[in-house]
Amino acid sequence: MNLSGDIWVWVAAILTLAIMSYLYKDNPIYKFAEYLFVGVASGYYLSIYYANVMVPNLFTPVGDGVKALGGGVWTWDLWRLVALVLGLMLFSRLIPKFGWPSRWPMGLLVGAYSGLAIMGFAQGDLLAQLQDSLIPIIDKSALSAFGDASGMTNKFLAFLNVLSHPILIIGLLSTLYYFFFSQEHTGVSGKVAKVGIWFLMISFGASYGFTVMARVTLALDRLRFLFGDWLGLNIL
Amino acid sequence: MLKREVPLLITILVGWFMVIEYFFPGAEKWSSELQNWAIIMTALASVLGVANVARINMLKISRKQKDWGYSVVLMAGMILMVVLGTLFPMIKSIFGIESSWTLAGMELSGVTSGTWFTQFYDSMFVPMQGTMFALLAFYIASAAFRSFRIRSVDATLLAVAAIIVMIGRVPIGDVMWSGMSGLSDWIMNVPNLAAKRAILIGAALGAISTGLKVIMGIERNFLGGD
Amino acid sequence: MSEPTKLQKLEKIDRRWVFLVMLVAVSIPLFVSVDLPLKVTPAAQSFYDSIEALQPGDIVYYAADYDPGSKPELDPMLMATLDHLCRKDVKIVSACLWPAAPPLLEAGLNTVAVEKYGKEYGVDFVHLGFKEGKENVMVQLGKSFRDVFPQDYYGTKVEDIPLLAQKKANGEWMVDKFDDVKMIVNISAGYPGTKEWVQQVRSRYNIPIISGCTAVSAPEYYTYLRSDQLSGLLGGLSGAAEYEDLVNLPGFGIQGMAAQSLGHVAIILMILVGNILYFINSRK
Amino acid sequence: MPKTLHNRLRAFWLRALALALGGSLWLPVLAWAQEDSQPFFLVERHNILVILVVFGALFLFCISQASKGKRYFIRKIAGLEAVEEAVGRSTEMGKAVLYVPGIDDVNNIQTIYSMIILSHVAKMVARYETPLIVPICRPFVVPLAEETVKQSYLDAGSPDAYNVNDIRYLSEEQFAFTAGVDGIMLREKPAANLYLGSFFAESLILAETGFQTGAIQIAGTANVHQLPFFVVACDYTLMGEEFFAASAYLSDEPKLIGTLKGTDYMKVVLIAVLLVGIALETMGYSGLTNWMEQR
Repeated sequence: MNLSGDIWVWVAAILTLAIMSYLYKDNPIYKFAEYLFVGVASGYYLSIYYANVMVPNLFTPVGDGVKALGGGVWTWDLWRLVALVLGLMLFSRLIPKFGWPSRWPMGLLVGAYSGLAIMGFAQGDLLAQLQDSLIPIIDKSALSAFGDASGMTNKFLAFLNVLSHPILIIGLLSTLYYFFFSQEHTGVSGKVAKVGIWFLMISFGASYGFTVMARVTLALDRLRFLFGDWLGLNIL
Repeated sequence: MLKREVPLLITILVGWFMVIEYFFPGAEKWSSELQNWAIIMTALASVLGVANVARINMLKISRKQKDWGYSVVLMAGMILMVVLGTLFPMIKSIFGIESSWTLAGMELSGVTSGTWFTQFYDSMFVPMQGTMFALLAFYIASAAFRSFRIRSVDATLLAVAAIIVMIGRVPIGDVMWSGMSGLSDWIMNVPNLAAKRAILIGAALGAISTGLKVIMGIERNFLGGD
Repeated sequence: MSEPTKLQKLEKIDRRWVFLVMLVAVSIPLFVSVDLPLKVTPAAQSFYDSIEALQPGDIVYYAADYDPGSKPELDPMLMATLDHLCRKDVKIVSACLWPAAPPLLEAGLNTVAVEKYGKEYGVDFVHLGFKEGKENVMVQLGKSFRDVFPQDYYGTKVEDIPLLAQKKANGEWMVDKFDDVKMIVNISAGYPGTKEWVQQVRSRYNIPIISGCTAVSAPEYYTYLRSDQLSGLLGGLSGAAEYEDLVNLPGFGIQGMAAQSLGHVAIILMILVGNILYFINSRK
Repeated sequence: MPKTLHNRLRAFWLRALALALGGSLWLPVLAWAQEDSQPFFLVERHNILVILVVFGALFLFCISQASKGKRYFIRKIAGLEAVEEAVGRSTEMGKAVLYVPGIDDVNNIQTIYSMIILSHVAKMVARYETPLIVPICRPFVVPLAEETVKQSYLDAGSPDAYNVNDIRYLSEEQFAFTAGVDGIMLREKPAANLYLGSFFAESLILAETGFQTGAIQIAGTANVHQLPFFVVACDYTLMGEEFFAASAYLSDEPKLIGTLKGTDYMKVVLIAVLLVGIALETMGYSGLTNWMEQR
């Protein structure tokens, strides 16, 4: 064991333990850390917005524009002032009963993001995914790969690949049908919807597995920090 | 008029402009300026969020509400970071100060590496946010043990897929059976993909219709009541 | 109601005991060396191939969109990709759409580009910092980098950064939009991230994108990989490990795989034991 | 129909769409006209335009039909029956109903839709005089939830049953909010937990605690990545679009029903395109696939 001598490692370790103490139960030490975190994070965000957005995209261009205006030239830079005024109107939301000026900038932002979202979803998800789903039922390359595969395991996996195209098509159509609300799920329609649910469940299982992976990684990292960086234990 | 029609008109005009710009390259110069505005305004909206946190906690402190002591901690953390990251750089740029202000070998003003600001980020922000999300590993374990109940065919499919993927994505899977990673990869690429694609297409239709409603002025909930 | 049996009590056990079991399961492999073979999946292979196909002098746009909450998953990818890019002598224009990302990116660039490869800031790589605006910024970057980022992370004007200040014969900037770069490398923890890059930029500016993402978002991105909207995908720590193996740089990804394996096994056992108890108890 | 701004707008868009449909016939002419010059319109992107126009036409048509009073059929969503059952059981047991409308702000459409279901639930509990608890994560959602619940109690004829303390603002911080809701579940032991809205990592913590208290749990969210956790620990889950459909089903708003119907018709179109395209590909023709290529 080789305890760290770095004061900053100690700060980080104590805060880590403070947050972890919540696993035992909610307690004042956890609460202290939690509020400290929100405070530090808020201050951090504000500073980054100032340094990385306000200064380069607003103050500097407007400053340049004002200088140019002093020389008698109107530049595009000064149009940024409109953004500033609209942006400040957002703050009217903080005053109860006098929130309406914030609707102007909200309108602009919602409009801009809606317009972008329409195009993004239409080209990126709708059309592209549709196009990629137009596949032949029989995948010839998978068939020949199945013929070439040797050994039980490889043969099995190659066989699964032969089934890929039909399963993809059935899965896609039945799941799409499950989310079709104009028909009661009875009889044949109910059976198709049921197949759709099965596909949904498998995909949720896949997501579950991946989420477990993500969370375990995060825990692992904190343990490595505590055991390795702080306590100085001999870990891998 | 100012409260309803103008914001609606702004939404409709800006929204359509962003759509049209995709097809008509001539609109590019104008849309650029609009997007620059949006960047500044979104940043200000985020500042509004921070201001709101500050406001709520200041109220809590001044009214000595329950747990106001923690609000003092929160405000102290926030002010510390704002002074280092915003106030000092502001003072420097207003008075044109070029020299560095150091304390214990680290720069006091600014947000880049080698500053006190980044040191606090590294030893407070990083471990605390990291640990908060790390707690989820433990919750997922207890959820797996105490509430993951395989009561139906549906739940069985979910559980089997989850288990294959969990084993197949880490090296131990192939140690157990050499086809495990291949099988989990197949699940990801075929049945999982089929369902995810259907969800994606459905969600895209939903998002497009919501967007169209907004820029056609049919959906106005986001503007709030009267 | 009758007194609960031992098994019934076990099923409703205080969750802190489960936490403890999990803690032990993930800790053991940190102290005991286990060597497990690693198999590379096609998704990670295509990620590697995409970078491998770049030529010295090519430029990539490097989008680091994450925060400390997913640092353990994505930092290994950041380190390994930067290393691979520097090794290939590819020039890097990097920026972030998540406010908490710039210091993480900066640390990666300093460790890999500067200290390991001796690359020069402003010539071989540049860190443009953070910009708010999400999809807006993505679309705008396709038209002009300098319009969105008039200054870099350090406050230097882009005109004073050699990599971005060169002009072509016809007076246009050499490096100013997605047309001028070969590929977008995205390290993504959620929104805005890979999904939005694909939706807004992939076909609008016809540029290939590769993504290293958190395991939570990976299952959805397999659809983009299949439709060629992504040219490569690393999902979570196991994706990082595979890539580390490909570029021959064992790091946290590979080291973590043993503990990761045991963590997964622990969760699976909990699901199984929980259900067996439930099954037995509900029969009584 | 009254000449409100709303109605005039809709009439305008309908006409504009008709014009766009007709106008797209001129695309080849446009392509020929601008062959050598700087393009005015990017003709190669017309495939996206066609899809958008078809979709827009379908759902505008449905909205305008619905607002003229046409009753569209929407299948009964199984999750909604489960909600009624859960509220019923709470009443029998004399325990509260817990309704969590997600942790996102008002700008998330899921939060707005959640309010529609909340209003439905509030009307039910008002009738039975069952206590209702609504924990809230975002300050701006508080007035929205208060209005919704108050109005529902009024509509149900028992405005006195409304209690301001039912709507509880807990914390804006994700995990602090989660801890707060957990506390409510453990202390007040509601018999029905409804999680309907936009949820993130807290989903599994909430669902697990609720499972342990033995409550009936119903969840609904369009955040697909959280669905696995709800599915395994809840008695019923409204998955993705089902959540939106459920709120459209409950609301009498032609806007919502029309949208749902338009989306449904678009799905028929898409399934047809898929079937045709797959058949063509199987026979070795790639014309349709190539038309969808994006540039």
